[in-house]
Amino acid sequence: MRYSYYPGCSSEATAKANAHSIEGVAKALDVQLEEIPDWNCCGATVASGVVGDFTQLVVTARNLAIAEAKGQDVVTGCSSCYMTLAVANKKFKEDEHFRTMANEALSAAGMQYNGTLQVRQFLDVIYNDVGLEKVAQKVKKPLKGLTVAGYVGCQTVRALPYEFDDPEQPVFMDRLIEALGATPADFPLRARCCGSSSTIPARDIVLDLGYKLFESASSGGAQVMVTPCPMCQLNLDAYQKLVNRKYGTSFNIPVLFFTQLMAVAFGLSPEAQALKYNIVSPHGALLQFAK
Amino acid sequence: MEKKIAVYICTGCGIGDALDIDALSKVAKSEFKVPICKTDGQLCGPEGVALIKQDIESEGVNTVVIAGCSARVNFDVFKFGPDNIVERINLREQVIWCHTADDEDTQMLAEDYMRMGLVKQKNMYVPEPYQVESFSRNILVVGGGLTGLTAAVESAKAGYSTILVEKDAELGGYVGKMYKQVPMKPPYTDLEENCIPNLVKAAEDAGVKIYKSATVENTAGAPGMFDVTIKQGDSTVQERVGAIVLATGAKPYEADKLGHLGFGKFPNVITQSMFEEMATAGKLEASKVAFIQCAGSRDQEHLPYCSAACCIESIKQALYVKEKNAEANVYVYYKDIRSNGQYEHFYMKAQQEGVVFVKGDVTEITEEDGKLTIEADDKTMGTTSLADEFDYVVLANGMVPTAALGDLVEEEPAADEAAAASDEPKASTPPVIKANLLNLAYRQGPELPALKYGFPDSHYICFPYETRRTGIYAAGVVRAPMDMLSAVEDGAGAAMKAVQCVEATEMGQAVHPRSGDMSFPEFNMNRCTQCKRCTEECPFGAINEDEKGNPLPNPSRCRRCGTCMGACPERIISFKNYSVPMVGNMVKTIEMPEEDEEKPRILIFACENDAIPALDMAGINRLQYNAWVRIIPLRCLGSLNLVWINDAMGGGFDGVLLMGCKHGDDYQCHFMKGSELAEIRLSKISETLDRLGLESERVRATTVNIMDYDKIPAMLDEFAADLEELGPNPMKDFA
Amino acid sequence: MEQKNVFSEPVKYDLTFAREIFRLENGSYIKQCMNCGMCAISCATRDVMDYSPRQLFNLIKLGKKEEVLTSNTFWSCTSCCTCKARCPRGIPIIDVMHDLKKYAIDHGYTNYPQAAFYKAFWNEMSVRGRMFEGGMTARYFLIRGLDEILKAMDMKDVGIDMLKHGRMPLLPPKKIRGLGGLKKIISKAQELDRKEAR
Amino acid sequence: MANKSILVVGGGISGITAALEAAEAGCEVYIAEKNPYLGGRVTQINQYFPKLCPPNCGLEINFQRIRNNPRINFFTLAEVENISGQEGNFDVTLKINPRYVNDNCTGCGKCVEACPVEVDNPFNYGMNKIKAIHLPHDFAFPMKYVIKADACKEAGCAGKCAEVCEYKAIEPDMQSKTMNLNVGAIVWATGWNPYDANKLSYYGFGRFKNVVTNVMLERMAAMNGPTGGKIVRPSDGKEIKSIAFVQCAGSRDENHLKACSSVCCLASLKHATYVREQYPDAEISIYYIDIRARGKYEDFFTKVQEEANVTLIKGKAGEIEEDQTNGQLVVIAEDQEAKQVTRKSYDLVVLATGMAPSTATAAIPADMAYDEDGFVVPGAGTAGIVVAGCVKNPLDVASAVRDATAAALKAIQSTVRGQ
Repeated sequence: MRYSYYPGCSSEATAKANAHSIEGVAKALDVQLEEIPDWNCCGATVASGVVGDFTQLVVTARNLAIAEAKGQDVVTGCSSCYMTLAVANKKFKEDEHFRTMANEALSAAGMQYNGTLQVRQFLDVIYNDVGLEKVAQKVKKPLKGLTVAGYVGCQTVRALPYEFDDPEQPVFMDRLIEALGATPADFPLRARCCGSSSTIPARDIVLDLGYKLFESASSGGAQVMVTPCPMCQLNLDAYQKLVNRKYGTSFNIPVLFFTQLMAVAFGLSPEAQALKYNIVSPHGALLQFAK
Repeated sequence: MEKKIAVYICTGCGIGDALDIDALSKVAKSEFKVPICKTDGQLCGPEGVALIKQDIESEGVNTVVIAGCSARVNFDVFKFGPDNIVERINLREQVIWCHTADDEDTQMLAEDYMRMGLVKQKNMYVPEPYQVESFSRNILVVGGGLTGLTAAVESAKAGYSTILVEKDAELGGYVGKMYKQVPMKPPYTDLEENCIPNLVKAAEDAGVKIYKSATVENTAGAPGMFDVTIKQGDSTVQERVGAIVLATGAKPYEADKLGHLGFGKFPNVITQSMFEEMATAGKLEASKVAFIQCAGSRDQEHLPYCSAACCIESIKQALYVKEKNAEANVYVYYKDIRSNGQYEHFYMKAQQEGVVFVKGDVTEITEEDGKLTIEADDKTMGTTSLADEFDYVVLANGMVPTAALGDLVEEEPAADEAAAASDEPKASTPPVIKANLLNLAYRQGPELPALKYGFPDSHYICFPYETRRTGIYAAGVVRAPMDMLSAVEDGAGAAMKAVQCVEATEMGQAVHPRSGDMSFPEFNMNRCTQCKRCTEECPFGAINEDEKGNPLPNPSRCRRCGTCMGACPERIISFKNYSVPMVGNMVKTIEMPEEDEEKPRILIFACENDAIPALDMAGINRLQYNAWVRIIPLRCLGSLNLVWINDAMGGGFDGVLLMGCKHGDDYQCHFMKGSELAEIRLSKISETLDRLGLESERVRATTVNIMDYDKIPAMLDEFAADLEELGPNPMKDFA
Repeated sequence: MEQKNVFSEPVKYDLTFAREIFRLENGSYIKQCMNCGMCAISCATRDVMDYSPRQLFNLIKLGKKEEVLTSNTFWSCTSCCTCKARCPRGIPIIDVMHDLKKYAIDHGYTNYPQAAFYKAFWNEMSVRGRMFEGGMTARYFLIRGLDEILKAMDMKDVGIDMLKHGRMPLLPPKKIRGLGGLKKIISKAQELDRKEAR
Repeated sequence: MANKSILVVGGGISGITAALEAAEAGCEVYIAEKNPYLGGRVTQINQYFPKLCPPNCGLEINFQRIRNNPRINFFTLAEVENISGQEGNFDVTLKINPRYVNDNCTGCGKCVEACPVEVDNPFNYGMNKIKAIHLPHDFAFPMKYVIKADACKEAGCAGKCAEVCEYKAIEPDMQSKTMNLNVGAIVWATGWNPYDANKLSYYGFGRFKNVVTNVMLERMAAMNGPTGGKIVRPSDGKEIKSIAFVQCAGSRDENHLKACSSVCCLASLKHATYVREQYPDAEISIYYIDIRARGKYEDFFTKVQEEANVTLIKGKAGEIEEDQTNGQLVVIAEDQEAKQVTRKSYDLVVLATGMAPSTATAAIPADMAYDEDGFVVPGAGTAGIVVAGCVKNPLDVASAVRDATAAALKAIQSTVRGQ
């Protein structure tokens, strides 16, 4: 299984744990990820607010244009990158007028994209291409007794609603948690927004939404929360302290990338587990598994 | 032909265990001297049926009495051809399943039912179908608009000669004058070219005989033999037709009454049809137009109903404006957008084209320099909104059926004798409006009776083409407010009913709801007293009168409910297989225990459409009730003749209960007024009963619908308890 | 939650502004709103929005330009896609919100801190082809002024945590090799975009 | 050679009507119905709007018409497998699925007492249990029992019912069979399915016990339904003090059913009358976008507003939350006239799910055209196959009957043209 890999900007900074754990898990599952050469920032959901959708999508599509030479599905571990890449891709496939215009813009740098690729999330690859059976086979330390809130977040399932799973109450993350031997927490807000893009300019939004998520997860008995999204992870991990301060709560829920949890269950190296990057310490909760 | 009777008693399903079959057989063999009486363990099984068939073939049996399950089941198993009478005695659902097994009273009940069944078959004969003379298969369609043209084309395509009468010089009606029409097919987003020219051509191609600038001056006769006088200019033509479709359409609601919306005050406040005219004439020049929905409709002071078509018609007209001038500003003020079904796509299309929809009540319209301003409450913003500089304000002014345009037929002044009895309660009769559409030569008025708001619609959800004038079917917007898509279907549907009426009439059969029934009422005119009750009470206007007040029956208009039979005080009306003596003898054959036996008897007349199935259901659910009751099914309670009650009370019955359908505004009687008429008749004898020293509470009417089966045991047992309190019928010992 | 009361006086319908908005990339979708209100409930930030998306669309149709552009609705949008996934009329609401953000920035309505954040993000991204969060944050505070930094002092803890856990590199990533090409693409795209809008 | 016979596929109200109208005009008609009984979805309706009368009443009349008409033959448990030929001369292959009960069945019901296997009752949308051998419902026509054989197999029952049946009516080994018909025209009237409420995950159907659908409420209100006609909370059987109706649950929705389903507004207004009759003081709310009581149905809307004291809230219900401690549901909506987002608590929430045409999931085995929601495009595709009722448009009962009557005439035309 070979894919073109789009790491996204956060992989080099706030979400190193994501990059490392994806790398480790991919290797363990015989998934080859080839980084797209000289990839550029996708613009997330922000750039279009400044330069408009079209420019943003073209900027994003530069990455697809580069990847098209290999003809492999493009995989990303970031939900925001996924959204921009997948939406751009869909436009190229379905909207002829857009394709013509966008290629005109790309041609300014001698590029073009014909819409031949698929854009995928790493989670999708694990769930649908690798399969949970193989995942379960790789588990060396079943996470027995660990209750995990599978926080899918917003864009993962709603970038292209219904194409992957139910956009409101997705189930794949819980199935994956089960495959690792852990117990999924009852967590109705599993696909609600954490407010990430407001972190800097409107922090209260983030704290309020974060509070609701922690409240829901902890009343579902969660000891750990996992997510596929670098923004969610950052928000919920780094700002948990501020949530506690604002609401007078004492949440202490480690927030991991789901690939980190996989790395733990697979018994991979500490580099792949990448737990040192976690601000809310996961060591207590994972003591018996992370050796 | 002489009857050769055979009785077959089924002992299956527990009947054999619950009843003394020998004793039951004895009733047939000894009391009634029935030559053949056999029992079988499963009469509906192949062997049981073979047994009956063999007797028919080798023994010449032509009257088969089957005592077993309800006639509602195994109907197909016990079919032995049209020449043989089959009578079913319900020992299962109405005896053993709802009464104690192996019990004296249950046994008496079963034996009585055996007697009643045998008496019934004795009093019935195979009906001979009524044949119309100079029968016509032609279909007449009155009204040459969208619905009428459709009805004409569709019936012609089915192979029937069709005649179309249109009052205007051109075919097409309201739709014919439209610039374009709403979409009639997926994706339901695009304006379509007016379909009328193609439809007119189709009518011509199909050989429809068309009278233009013509009206129907008189319609006499009955299905299969309607004689229609068509007036065209100064000349008149006679056509004989088999059935009629009324498709005279609707008129826009009078805009003069919409002064509060500026009509009449400001010249640029116009109606939907005026706007249509403008578009057709190519004179649509506007950069800002508002449409006001429910102008008159959904308004208790104007038209309380919704006119159904206006929302999508306004959407269409809004698109006219946009088609002509994409930059034009178009607003639609609405209460609810009713783009039902796939017309949701049409609504969205208009929005995509930039038409702005405002949910709000228009509070004021003013004018300055020929430009109009609208003030409204914007409900989705919770604010008062103003919009000005309108070139036109178009009122979606709804529709009024042509059947509603005219004066009400006044009740004719009561004749001298009848005047004396005028304080007697009378069934309400549906209004007939002199709308000058069909000019029926019917005793009960010249047009189809109106339901509500003048629409001659059906009252039945399951039977939208139910009509109170057999063979005449209303279709399109004269029948009910509807959009074009519905009107087209409605035209075809009404044509189907007309075609069917012709076919059924030719076979001498009734149409819905007693479809296929060949019996019809016969009048023994020697004893008629010209009381006119039959002509007044017939729900279908089937009976005309001569000058002396003698009834003139029209059997092909008849729906065979028997209301006339029930109404007749002289008992001169009977059907071959349903008559006053038949039921009367059934009542009389019931064994009446002596008073000291303390076995009351309660007679029940039950409507066979709802009450009888409900009684069966009570049995199927094994609900138990007293075994004093003796149930006689009636075609409709309207056929209840008071003499039966006289017979019952005189014969010692402790009480009589009528079980009929719900009446009132939402009546459920399949013959309109049957249960209501029965109750009125009952009220007339209560005084007599009291005078005889018989408490009138002994005779009661109740309404039962088919789902009331859970309530039936209590209903019957409470009545029995009430009667017990009253004590036995004092007439018992005289009987 | 009580929504913002719109107007006490009669409001005059004027479609001039609406037509301008309809011409934005996703603006024409606004036209097909049927006022169901699903968006108002779906929104993650509905508690802070002054107008629900539906109300905002109505304001646009009413011609209330000032009210629209000074509202916090589109700036509060976190692009969580819930409204877009649910809208029964298929309106890509978050994309409309992006259009409105752009329109507001283009027309100088930049009082909300989000506007500064958006600009900072784009500027940081377009100078090296990749995002450097440190640089973006610096740009943000440069635009917003010192006040904001003071208000954000309790962020200090967060910053220290992130530094401690190796999640806040102080040096930016390298520029991408194809930065020149990317810039050309951007300017060409913007040129085409402007042409298309006309 | 002309073939005057007509096959009607679907024995619901549309199919029965088309069949009867054609048969009463003299045609030979066959009805093929996939259920073990005729009547279709209307058999599951408690009352019709606007008259509030029981559908079984009209069905009884129609069954009476079928009983009395020698020109109608019907097959239950029948599906059309193949259609070949053309207008005037179609060869149709029907597959008759096994009932496991033969014509000897007298309907006595002894088998039910003996049957040890319980299954979810499909007639009541699984809200109660019935035996594996059962009468599909009280009014089942024909009144013959049927066996859910896979449940017997699963339970390992070898046929206790067969042992007690005195009439040898039970055939556990009954096989499906095929039969061929030659007909002049086909009326396709396979009706609709309620839209799958599980797809509306924001309303919690399937997760919250007290969120039900309109078709389920219809059964709850029916005297012969799972609760004996009492509208109560499924979670605890308690009486209700408040109820919310959520309109357009799936309809008028580009993500679900794009069209309006036409009947749901009136159905919910009708349901309000059910609730009001049982609970004079209950709070009844209807969350709506537009109330679509077209034509004379407006009277019903007016009447319900006046008599049933219903609160109409302009604003589609956005989300439903459940209080896990007591099963109470919170409906969150934008009350547009009040200009606020409201969170109101209810005992029971009814989703007014709409009509998905049956042809969206089971296409006609012939060349036909469909619109984007799966409704059949009338007048396109194979000539001689006429569509009727809700496979064509979302229709209320009266309109479906009208449509079916029209379809009968078109089918007759096909037999005439085929001559």
